[in-house]
Amino acid sequence: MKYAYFPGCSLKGTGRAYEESLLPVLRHLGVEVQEIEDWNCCGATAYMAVDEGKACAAAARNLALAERTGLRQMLAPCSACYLVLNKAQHYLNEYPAMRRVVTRALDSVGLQCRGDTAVRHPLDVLLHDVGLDAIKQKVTRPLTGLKVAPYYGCQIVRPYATFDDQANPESMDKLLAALGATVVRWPLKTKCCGGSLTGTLPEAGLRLSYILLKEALKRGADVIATVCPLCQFNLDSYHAKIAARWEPVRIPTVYFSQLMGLAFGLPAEQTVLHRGMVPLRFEPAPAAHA
Amino acid sequence: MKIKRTIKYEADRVPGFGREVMSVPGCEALEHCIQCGTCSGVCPLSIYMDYTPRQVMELVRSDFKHEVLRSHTIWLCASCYACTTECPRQIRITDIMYELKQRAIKEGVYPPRFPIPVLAEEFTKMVRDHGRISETRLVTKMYLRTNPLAALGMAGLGLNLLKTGRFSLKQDRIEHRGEMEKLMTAVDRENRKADA
Amino acid sequence: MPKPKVAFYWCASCGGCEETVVDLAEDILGVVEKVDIVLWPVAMDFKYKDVAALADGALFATLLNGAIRTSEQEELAALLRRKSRYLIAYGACAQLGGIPALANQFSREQVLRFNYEDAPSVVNPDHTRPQVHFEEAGRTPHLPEFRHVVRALDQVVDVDFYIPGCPPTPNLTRAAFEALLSGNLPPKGSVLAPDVALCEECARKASKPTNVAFTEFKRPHQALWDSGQCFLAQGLVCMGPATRRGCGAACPQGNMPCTGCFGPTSRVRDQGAKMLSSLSANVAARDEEGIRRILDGLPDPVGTFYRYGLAKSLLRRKVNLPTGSNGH
Amino acid sequence: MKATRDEVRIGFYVCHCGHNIAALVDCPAVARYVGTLPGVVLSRDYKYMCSDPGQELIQQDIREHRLNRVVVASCSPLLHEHTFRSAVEAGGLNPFYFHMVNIREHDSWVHTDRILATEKAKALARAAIERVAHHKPLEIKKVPIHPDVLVVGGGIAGIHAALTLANAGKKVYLVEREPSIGGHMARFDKTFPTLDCAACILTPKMSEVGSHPNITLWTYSEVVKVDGYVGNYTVQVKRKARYIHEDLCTGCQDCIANCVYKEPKFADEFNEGLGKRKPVFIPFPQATPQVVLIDPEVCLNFKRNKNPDGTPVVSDKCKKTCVEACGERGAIDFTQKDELREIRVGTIIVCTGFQTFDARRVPAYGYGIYPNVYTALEIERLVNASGPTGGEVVLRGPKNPDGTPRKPRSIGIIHCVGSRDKKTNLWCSRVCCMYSMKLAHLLKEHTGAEIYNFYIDIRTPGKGYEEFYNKLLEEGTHFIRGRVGEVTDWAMTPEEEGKLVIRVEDTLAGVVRRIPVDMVVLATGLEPRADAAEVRRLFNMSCGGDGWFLERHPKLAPVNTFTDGVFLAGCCQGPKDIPDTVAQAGAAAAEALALIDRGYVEQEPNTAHILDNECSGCKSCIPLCPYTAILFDETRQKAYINEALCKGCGTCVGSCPSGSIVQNLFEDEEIFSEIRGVLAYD
Amino acid sequence: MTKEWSPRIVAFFCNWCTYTAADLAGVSRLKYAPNVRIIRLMCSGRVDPQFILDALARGADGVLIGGCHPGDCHYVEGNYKMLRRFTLLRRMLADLGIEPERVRLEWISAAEGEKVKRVINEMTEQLKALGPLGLPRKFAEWDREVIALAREVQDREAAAGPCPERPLTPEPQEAVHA
Repeated sequence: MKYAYFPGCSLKGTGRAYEESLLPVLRHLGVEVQEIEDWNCCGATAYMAVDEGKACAAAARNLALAERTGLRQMLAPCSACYLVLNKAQHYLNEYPAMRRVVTRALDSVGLQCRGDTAVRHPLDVLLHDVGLDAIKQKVTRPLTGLKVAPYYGCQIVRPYATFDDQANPESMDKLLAALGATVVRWPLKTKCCGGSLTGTLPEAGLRLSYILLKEALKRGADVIATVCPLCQFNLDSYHAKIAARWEPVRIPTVYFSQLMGLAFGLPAEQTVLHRGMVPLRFEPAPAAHA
Repeated sequence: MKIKRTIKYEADRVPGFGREVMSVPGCEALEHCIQCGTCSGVCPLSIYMDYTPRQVMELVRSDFKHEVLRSHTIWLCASCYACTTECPRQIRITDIMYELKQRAIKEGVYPPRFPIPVLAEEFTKMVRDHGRISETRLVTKMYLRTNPLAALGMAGLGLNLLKTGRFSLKQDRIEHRGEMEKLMTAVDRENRKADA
Repeated sequence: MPKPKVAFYWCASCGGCEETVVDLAEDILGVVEKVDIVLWPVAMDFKYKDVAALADGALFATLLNGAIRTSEQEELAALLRRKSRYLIAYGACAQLGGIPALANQFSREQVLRFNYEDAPSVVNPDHTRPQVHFEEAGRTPHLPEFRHVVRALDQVVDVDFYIPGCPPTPNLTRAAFEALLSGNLPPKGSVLAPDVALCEECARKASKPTNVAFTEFKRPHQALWDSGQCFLAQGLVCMGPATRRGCGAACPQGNMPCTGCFGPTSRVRDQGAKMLSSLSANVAARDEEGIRRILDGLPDPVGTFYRYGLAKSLLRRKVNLPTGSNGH
Repeated sequence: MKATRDEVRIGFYVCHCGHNIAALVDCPAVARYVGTLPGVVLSRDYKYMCSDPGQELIQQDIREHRLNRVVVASCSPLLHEHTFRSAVEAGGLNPFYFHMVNIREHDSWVHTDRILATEKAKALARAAIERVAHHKPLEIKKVPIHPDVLVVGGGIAGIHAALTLANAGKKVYLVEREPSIGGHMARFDKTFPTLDCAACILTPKMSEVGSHPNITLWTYSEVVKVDGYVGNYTVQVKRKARYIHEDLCTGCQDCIANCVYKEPKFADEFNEGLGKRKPVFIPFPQATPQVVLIDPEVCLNFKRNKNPDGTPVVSDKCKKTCVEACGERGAIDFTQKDELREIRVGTIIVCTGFQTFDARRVPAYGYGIYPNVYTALEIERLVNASGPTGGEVVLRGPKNPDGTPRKPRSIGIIHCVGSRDKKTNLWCSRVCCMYSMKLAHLLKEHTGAEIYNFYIDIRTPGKGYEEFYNKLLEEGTHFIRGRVGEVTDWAMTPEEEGKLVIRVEDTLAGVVRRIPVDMVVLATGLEPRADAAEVRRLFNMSCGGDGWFLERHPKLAPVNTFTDGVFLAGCCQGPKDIPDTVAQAGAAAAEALALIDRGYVEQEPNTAHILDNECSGCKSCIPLCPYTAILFDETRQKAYINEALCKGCGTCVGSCPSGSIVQNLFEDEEIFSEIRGVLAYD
Repeated sequence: MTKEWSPRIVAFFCNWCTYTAADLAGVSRLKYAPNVRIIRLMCSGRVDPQFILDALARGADGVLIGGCHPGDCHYVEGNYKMLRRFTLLRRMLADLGIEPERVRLEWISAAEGEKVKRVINEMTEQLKALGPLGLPRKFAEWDREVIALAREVQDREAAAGPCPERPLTPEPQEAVHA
């Protein structure tokens, strides 16, 4: 199993814990990744707001570079990247006019984009390519007793994702269960965390984060597991402000990959739990049989 | 008591605006809107909007360009796509919001020092010049341009980021400097050709 | 009283039709004593001017065989038309275009290039081609022009009757003469053969089941054929059902399927289309893939269904061939 | 051909159809053009050709101008060909000396450019002129009609149709899949807008069916095969084993009382699983026929693993107290097997009904996740006096601390669940607005709760419906215009704690609201049954793109199908309420009666025949006939067609290699000249 | 041709599905290209390949055949028979220089008015792209060489002596001048 790997800006910045924990886990499962050479920002949600064509072109450049690797599959861990790259793919294939513009533009920098690379999310790959059984076999320190609220956020299931149900996704639930954790059922797993609004319009943005944290606590979760750097940032970073505005709802938010690392018994520098502002304090015991 | 006239005259409309928007990739289905309000019902931010998403849809369809482009609604959209997936007429509302944001920015009609478009602009600039985003740097920039005081309020957060090793003002960039800019100018050129 | 004058002439043909006249054997004498043959290039020495000299309509009948491919053939066809009371298209080529008309799948250029340059047996280093005019010793002889299209006789001049076959059988020919001389003739334009398909007189008919559904098509060289059973029942294309009878099912008797030389019945406008329709409708498969697979057993539909009839088919020839200016 | 040309005298008429045609086709120009064509002696344009004056015009012209051919360019022949043929006949001509040109459905209605549309009309007209010259006089064929009728489906539609026919003295087979007739209506509590009790009006009709001498009622049965054509269909019906001899069962239900299961234990279908039943049971008190059945899935006397063919295996493990109870009546028979019955009928009425939309397909509304989210049909049973709770409205969810079941104090009714939605079903299910209001009324009556209706549009197009809406408004039921975004269970405010929260935009007020309620009712829409496609094939009907059975014409033949002798009634044709369903069932019955009482059907004489002298006997055509109408005469070594069996598809004609088969009305010459005609313009 | 060229399509629709679908398209007021001329047959199985060739020979740029979906044929399986003919005919036409796009077979049920519209518009566009087939004009072109000579001979003979009672040129071929 080998994939072209598109980290995206966040995984190199505030979301570095995601990459730092995901890559070892993949390696541990025998999944190879090859970072796309000289990838650029996918454009995220902001670019779409300025110019569709350019946003598409920016994304398409990455698709083109990915095609160069000769790998038909591309791994995009960040939800925004995952969505944008998929969206660009769709636009190129649905709208000839758009395709014309982008193709010509890419041409001007000596790139071609067929638009046939499958853009995939780690969850998708872990469940459907690696498989839960393979994952279970690697679990040496089951997360027994850890109550986890799986939080998918918006953009990996909406609107393009095909690997899971849009209204009630379950891939992460299954994954966490496989790690031995107790999965907390809650109706907000795909609700919005506030996205970039937490920064631009805190009052509106933070409220959404607050609701998520509050409900997670209320339903007895010890930790929220997320798949998106922005979600992690929002749920992890604003506790002071939230406490000031509403009530303290302190609960750690980590990447699902960190929990996997934990369950696989990977060393601390590969689970990088210290990167969280609200630290997760949980020491899984070695499995009985192990 | 201060009273305000809310009546709309035909002169307030910009005939053809609606059609124009509906002709943009992704926005076609708007013509099928039945004003059921599902979009507003599922929108996590509708509670802050001056016009609900549903109202924006109708305003677009009936050519009330100025009202739409000046509304806060389009800036409040956090692109969570809930409306798009729930709409019973499969209208891609989020994409329509994008389209409206674009038009608002092109025409420069948004509240001054309003952070969201500023962020968008800074963002695109950074992508054009460097090909990559350095978030903390970007956000800092935004605050300085919109509301320096709020930046102070963020100091604590900055510190925490520093502690957890996630804060850096260094600008990350792609090797092929200028390639992004070339790409973007090419897009402009092609679009102009297409329009001509 | 003078005997009626008769002419035989040949255009683009193999000569087989001439043979059948000879095949009349002793009957030829019967004919000869009833008529006066004034033109028969293959057997006697008459000249163009002899015919030209005749008064219009002076000939009682002309039996013209062969397709029309050159300007000379057209000119003679026209001349004989004027001189004869009855102009009769004799044989498949004159009636339908015949084997020569298969050339209607190729452009004139393709035909000339192959025959004067590419054909394995040709040695022609300086690519000489026949010319319409050429200077020699101050004289400019004219050669017939090679036409773009092969035509049946009635596509060039008006025809009174048709005697079908490749070649026509002696008894058809004999019958035709009797009819002509006795004067009890069918309406103008008739084919002088029964207006029913071949199967009626084919000995193998009884052996054909009523539920033939084709699961594959074979070609004559691919098997040994039961000498009694209907070819179609054996999966071999036989044009009999779409072909006029009158030959006494000669080919099936020789254990070869009918190839259609007598042409269609008067009720059919396009022999090939009809045979195609009947054959394919009876293919066994119901799914597109299966249907295609079975029908691929007919690699050359044009050659199979229009062996003799291409010139007179509804499309007449391959439609996208160039027809540039004349003069080679 | 020249010869026929001289003797034919064609009259041509182009119809304006008011503006329907004239708006886009220059009718006078078409008439002028056709007037110039060979054989046309008279060419007119006229406002409404199908009107009486229009038809008289034709008859008059036939007489005065000695016309021997008539062509009318107007609407689709499927609509008015018959009309004009009769007119031509009344004018003293053979009706088949007529041809019709479709310049409305195929021209004026589908184009936008007047010049091109007119040109097209000319071309089509010319084709008809060229064609009609070759027409021959033909005789209409009459086929006798078998007087018996098959009614498929025992809902209110099937019941009404069957009774109408039976009372008219016709013999009717009523086949119902379920163990009892009654369909959906039997499950309703009251019916809108009059609020009379469904059972009270339905039960009498059901028992009348059960006892009617002219009705053979086969419940727990399915049609498995249909052969033949209008007038004489042969139908195979599978009678599923109910392990009870219907004729011996008296309906005393002693067996149920004495079943080894003392308490009902298994989900009861009739009550939407809200109640329980035993392995031997009768679906509901008024069930017709009053005959019990045994469910081999759960009955102890059957093994759980089945035979390879899926039939259950008797285990004889059970004490069989039911058999004892039945005693000498001996109605119970564990060895009973499915049996096939074959019947002959002349006409068929299909009333197979609908299924309700599966609310799970809209996860945002939480059905199947939150126990207190109900479907409308569940509520019908819940409020019903003979329902699982005896008509008491109590919540499925957690009980009160004291163990008593909770009662709802606030209820939200969500309209259009699985209707008007591209992601599920695009159509409006027509009845939901009304039944939602009915349930709102009944729930208020039963519980006194606050009731909110969430609607997109209120649709009350029926007698007394709008008045009913007013009544509800007076009762103080809240109507909120807005399609609900989501139903969740997380609270933002104290009063939301422990409740279901409905998030919706009140589109009339233009504000987003969160409304906490105890109970949510989903007004699920109607959709075609899952097996509609198979049923459709069975009866050779068509389905619309949405899956409902297709009527022959939306306005003029609403209960006919494209197969003669097969009629539609009720919701299998599309969502409708009880009044419309009953009306339609009556209409279908009347259509069937009309056929039966005439005694015969006329059949298009478009059959094929083989030219005897010309046939070479090649036998190519014989395997092509799906009706084995082509036979081979061994003595004469020629093929011939049995015209009684020929349906006139013309496949053999298109395939005859020597052109020796002729199809009436579609002779080669006629079609060739039609082709020549449509292409002869420039 | 006087006006600018636009393709001509002759359509053979089966009475039960496709013709009815075309009626439905009308009743629903769908708009499609006016280039099609629909000829009604009872079943697609009645479509004789001769009809298709004849239509092309008389100036059709394309021929469209419409029948019921497989399994839905009102006459059980007439549509399969047509599918078989069509499969071979299309190949043969290719050999005779006629592009496959010019002859099209579509399954359109009575409910698919939309599809009638789509198919006709699609085909019209494809044929526009292909350009005219124009067989009648081609035939005339081919015959020019003959007619020219015939005239020449005629004149020559006229000069020479009494004109024969019979025409020298071939009797007009319907297909050429239709």
